[in-house]
Amino acid sequence: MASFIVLTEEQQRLQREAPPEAVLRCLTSELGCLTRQDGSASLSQGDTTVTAVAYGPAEVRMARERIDRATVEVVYKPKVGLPRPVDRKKENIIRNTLESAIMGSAHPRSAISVIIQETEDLGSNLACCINAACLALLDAAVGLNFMVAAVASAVMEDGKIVTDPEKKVEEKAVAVMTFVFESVDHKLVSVLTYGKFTQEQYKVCRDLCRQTAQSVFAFYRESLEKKLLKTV
Amino acid sequence: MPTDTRRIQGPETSNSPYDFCPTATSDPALLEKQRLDGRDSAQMRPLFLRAGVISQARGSAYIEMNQTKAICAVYGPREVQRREDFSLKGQLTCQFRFATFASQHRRQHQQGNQEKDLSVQMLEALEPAVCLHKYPKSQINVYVTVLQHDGSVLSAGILCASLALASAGVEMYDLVIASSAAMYNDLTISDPTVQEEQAVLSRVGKGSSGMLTVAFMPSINQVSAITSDGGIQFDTLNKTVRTVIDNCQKLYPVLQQTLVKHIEEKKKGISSK
Amino acid sequence: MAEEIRLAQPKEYYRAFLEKEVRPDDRELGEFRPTVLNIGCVSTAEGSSLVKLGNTTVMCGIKAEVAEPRYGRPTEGYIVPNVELSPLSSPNFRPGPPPEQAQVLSQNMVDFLDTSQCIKLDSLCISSGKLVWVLYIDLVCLDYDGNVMDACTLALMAALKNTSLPVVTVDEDTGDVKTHLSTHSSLSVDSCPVSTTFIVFDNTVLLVDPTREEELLATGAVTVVTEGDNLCSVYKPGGSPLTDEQVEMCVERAFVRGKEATALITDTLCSIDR
Amino acid sequence: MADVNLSEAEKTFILHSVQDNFRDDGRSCEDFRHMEIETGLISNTNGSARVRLASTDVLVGVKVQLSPVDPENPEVGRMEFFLDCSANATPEFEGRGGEELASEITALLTRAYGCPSTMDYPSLCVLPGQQCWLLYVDILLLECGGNLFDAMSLAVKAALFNTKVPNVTMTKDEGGIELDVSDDPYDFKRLDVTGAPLVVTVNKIGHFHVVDASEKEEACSLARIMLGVTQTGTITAMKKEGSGSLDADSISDMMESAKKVGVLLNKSLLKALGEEEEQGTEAVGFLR
Amino acid sequence: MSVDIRLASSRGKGADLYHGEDPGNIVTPGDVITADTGFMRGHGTYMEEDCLHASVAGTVERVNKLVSVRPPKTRYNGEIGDVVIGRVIELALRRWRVETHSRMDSVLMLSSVNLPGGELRRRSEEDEKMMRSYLKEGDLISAEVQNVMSDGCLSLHTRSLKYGKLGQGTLVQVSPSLVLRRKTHFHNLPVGASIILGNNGFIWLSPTQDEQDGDTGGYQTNLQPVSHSDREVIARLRNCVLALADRQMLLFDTSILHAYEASMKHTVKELLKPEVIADVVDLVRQRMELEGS
Repeated sequence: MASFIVLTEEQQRLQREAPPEAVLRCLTSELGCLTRQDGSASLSQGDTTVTAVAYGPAEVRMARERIDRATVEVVYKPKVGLPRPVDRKKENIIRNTLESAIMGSAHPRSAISVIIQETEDLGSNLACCINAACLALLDAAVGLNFMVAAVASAVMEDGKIVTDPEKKVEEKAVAVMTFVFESVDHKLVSVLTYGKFTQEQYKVCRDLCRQTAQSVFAFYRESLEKKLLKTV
Repeated sequence: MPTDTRRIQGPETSNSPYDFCPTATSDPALLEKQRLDGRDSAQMRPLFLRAGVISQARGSAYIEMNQTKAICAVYGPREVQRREDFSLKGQLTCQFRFATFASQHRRQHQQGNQEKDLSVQMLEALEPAVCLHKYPKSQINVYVTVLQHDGSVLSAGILCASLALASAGVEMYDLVIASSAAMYNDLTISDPTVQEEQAVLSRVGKGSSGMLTVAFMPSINQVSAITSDGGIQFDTLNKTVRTVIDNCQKLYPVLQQTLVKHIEEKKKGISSK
Repeated sequence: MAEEIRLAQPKEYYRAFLEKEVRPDDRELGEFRPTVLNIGCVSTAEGSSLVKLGNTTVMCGIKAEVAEPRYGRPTEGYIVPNVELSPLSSPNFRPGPPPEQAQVLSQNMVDFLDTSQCIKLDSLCISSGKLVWVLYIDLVCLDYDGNVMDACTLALMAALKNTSLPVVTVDEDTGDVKTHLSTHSSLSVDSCPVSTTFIVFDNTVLLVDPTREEELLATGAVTVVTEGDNLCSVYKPGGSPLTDEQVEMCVERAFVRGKEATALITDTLCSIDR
Repeated sequence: MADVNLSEAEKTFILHSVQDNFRDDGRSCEDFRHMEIETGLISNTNGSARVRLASTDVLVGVKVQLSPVDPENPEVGRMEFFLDCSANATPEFEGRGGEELASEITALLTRAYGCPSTMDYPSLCVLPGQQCWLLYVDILLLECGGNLFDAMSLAVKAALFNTKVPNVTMTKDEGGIELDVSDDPYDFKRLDVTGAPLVVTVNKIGHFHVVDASEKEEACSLARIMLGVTQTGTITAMKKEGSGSLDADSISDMMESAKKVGVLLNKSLLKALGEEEEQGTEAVGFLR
Repeated sequence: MSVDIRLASSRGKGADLYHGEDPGNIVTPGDVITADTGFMRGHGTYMEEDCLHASVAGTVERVNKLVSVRPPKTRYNGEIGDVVIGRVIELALRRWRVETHSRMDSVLMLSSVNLPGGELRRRSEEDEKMMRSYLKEGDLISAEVQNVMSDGCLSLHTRSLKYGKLGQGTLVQVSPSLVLRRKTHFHNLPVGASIILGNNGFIWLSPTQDEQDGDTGGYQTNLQPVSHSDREVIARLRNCVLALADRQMLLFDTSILHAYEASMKHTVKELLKPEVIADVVDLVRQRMELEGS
């Protein structure tokens, strides 16, 4: 178990009032939380919690086999009920994001599957899912081109920008944007926005999220170190 | 019915606004005086046909009979998907669909019983024309979607599919021509609209009334499908079969010309490249 | 010979063209295919349109029904958009439940309508707490030659602007519903969002309005939705990582396309009215 | 239909036998095999019948239920067909094997009974615009030995003949109208089935056609037409089936045959049912 | 044109009662047949605690020391030397798969058939490719059981001129236990038709052939129309066989001929009716008892 950047509520309040700042809610993770899987990770961002498991590279179904690279399969399971189109879209984004991160050509004719179970959505759910999936892949030691870090940000009515918003903030925001960056050149891998905004706001959010992504990468590192220390 | 989790869902129940206004009950007796669109009883609607409308399909066609509009695509011959479908003779499949917005009342996304029935009837009409023994182990898929339903959809679907099959270069004994007629007592009206169909099939109707559709292969003088609905006097039905076959004969050149035009265009396209 | 290379080594074939900043179909990298718009083509629907983007064809039909409003939202109507990738449109689609791609597209339509707020749900109210309109928007893809997303959004907007609803009244006392077919009212469409889709080729080159062939070779895609001078969405589901400059270039191109498409819809509607 | 694969010579033998108007069991082309019929053998239905035509065995149960009217036809009752092609009939129906056939048969029966003159549908409407009787006609195929469509339509008509619809009393109170279904087993009305159609299948074999084909004959026929025929000779549904096509002239002959046989079939069925009603004999049931 | 609809209740109740010969010793599964250890265990029986039990319901049969139980209706249990009739259902590598109503599909090897052009010929690759032209799916053959393999699959052969592909005629299928084992199963009946009583319950009725048809090896079938009189005989025989089978009468040439003679006062199609069947079968039974066979 690793837990970092613990902020008191008071500190959080102060941060929210301050000019836009690259902050995250408290991040907690547990790598290898499940033992039978090749890789697993449970990640909390504030109260948003997601569990991700990764399998692979493993046998692939004939119909989905690709001769030049690995087949990346992602299943996103919502907290209740069957997956609906809105969940399919999420699943699609996560899969495409992971596909570009995974070194697919290293494992032709095999499957790498990631199953993501939403346990609690209290804001920035998509970002949390992608981060958890990346951790699970790291835990499974699947070859990656780069790591990915997702950060959400919200544009409030008064123009203020909040990173890693909670559900309540998201609901009040005029626009919510989720960015995914890679760890090598910090280029943009994915982006999903919701709501109307200006070009300028887009740029501010993007830069802020990119900055915040650095702490996510740092967190990945620490989580792994913790795990390695434990196993050694 | 379980909710469809693969589509965007609306409210659990909703009603058509047309349920809340007096519907003009279509009395078939009115047909005896004058048809709603002013046609003669034996007059068919103008036929607009075009082949090769879908770039991805092996063959395709679009048909318009005034307000009845349908589009058809043909894929294959291609490998059969399921192994148990394997057969030495080729296999023809037909799927007949209405667009959800094709009628005054909205249709569901899932294929309904009427659509299934029409799919089967279309298959019956086309199968005798296609030289399936030339396509062993393979499958030819015909998909028809009615974009707007204003009567005689089965004939429209068959005409469109027949043209699409021909434009796909599928070997056939003959083109299949289909035509419909509505009957009321001694009156036979060719190529009915949806209102006329409803009038002769309505449950309030008394006397002999109904619908007939015949699919016909003019060159070899064979009927490939025949289907009727409603309660019809035997002699009327017998007589109408003749009339409809004659109507099919009239439509034959239209299909032939469309096909010739399509092939000419294709040839031009190739030579210009 | 060229055709054989195109089939056998499509990537190399494309590279040869793109080096000269032109595409095999004679388009420039940032050029859309000819867009044809036909509005009001299905008279059984309350609103309809047909869009052709090169070969890609999408038909949109809107059927309006009435229903009780959602609990706690007495004045809000429903909008239910669905995209159908018909087996007609491509050899890759088979009859049956919608594939993932169609589901994602449907959800994209929901998000498109939601964020742009082009139809206020309140404007679909017939009688508060009793009856509201439900707009079932069905987008049927009839020919799949790439970039169905942009064809769908364009068809959707055109059909919405074409939609006219019969007047429905609710008797305050008896609660009886009555439809008046003689009078119609059109839908109030507040804005006109437009989407523009790009694909990434070889991790570097950006192509607007991809064909199916280009989509198959793509290493990523970006969709930008603009509405006037605002952005409604920047959507990049994974794929090759892009620099900020590349994404900004897409946004700039999208603003231009936004103006063109809006003008196309307005012109087409005018020509119908005349 | 169970797929019988015949050799070329067997087919030729059957083809010539039809041409000779002397079929392989001695019947002529327009002869039906003898059949046995029994009604009212399932006590928990409102009407039931079993028909055994050679080795084709069909059981039909009719259940009536009050239900909302069809908004498109608010003043008439409704009828729904459901067919179970059980794997008992032939192993080919196992799993989903029989579904296609089932939907084909139900579609034809629905069409044949869709015509307003076949049944007194208005009398099945209890409260116009609101409640009507919905007749659920459940067909169970027990064994197939050819000519399923005809056998089923016979069983359906017999079951409808046997159907007893309970009487309903209406009481008006301020909240609306209350419907009370009588639970007295002797307080019922019968359905009028004089207009109900029977399906007659005419199989084209070579240049000739036969009615009531055996499975072997069905295997020799590439095309057949099915007609819903009432006692007066009105045609309530017609369809062609099979992968072959038909000569334009022969259709007329086939229709003529179907009509002739259909009228006779209707008469014989009603006669037999009338006799059974009069005799009031005890049930034979399923053991024979 | 005739239609005959009758009521189930009109069928006489007593008519169904069995009044033939004594069925013998009937046992049901689990019944002890004998506690005597001197017997041998045959089909349909099992040994437990030194007792011989029945494993199927049927009649007990004893041949010397061998005790077996014969069920009234069963799939065909093949034995070497049996004459069977089968239908080709599939072509496989150097063999045809044949349906004989046995537990498993039977096999006819390419090497077990006579090929056109002489008996002693090597099977060439050419023959393998021509297999469908000899026998194809749906074709009927008469054959002899050459071997019963360990899994119960029957291997057939047609290496005699009397076996081979069947031409025009009618196949009737009855329970295999109704076919009496005789020295010969091929009969040219004096009434003007041929009958093959397959041990597997498949019975083939055909017009009597005027000897062998040249050197086609029996793979060419005569598709000329059969005369009306022959057709009538075959149809009558078919209905007689079915009538006898319906009443669980053993089938062999004599019983069939008796039935044929007894049926002459009815038209062919009347033989489909239950009361006529009962009448004919009764006559046959009486005559058989009289003759003491």
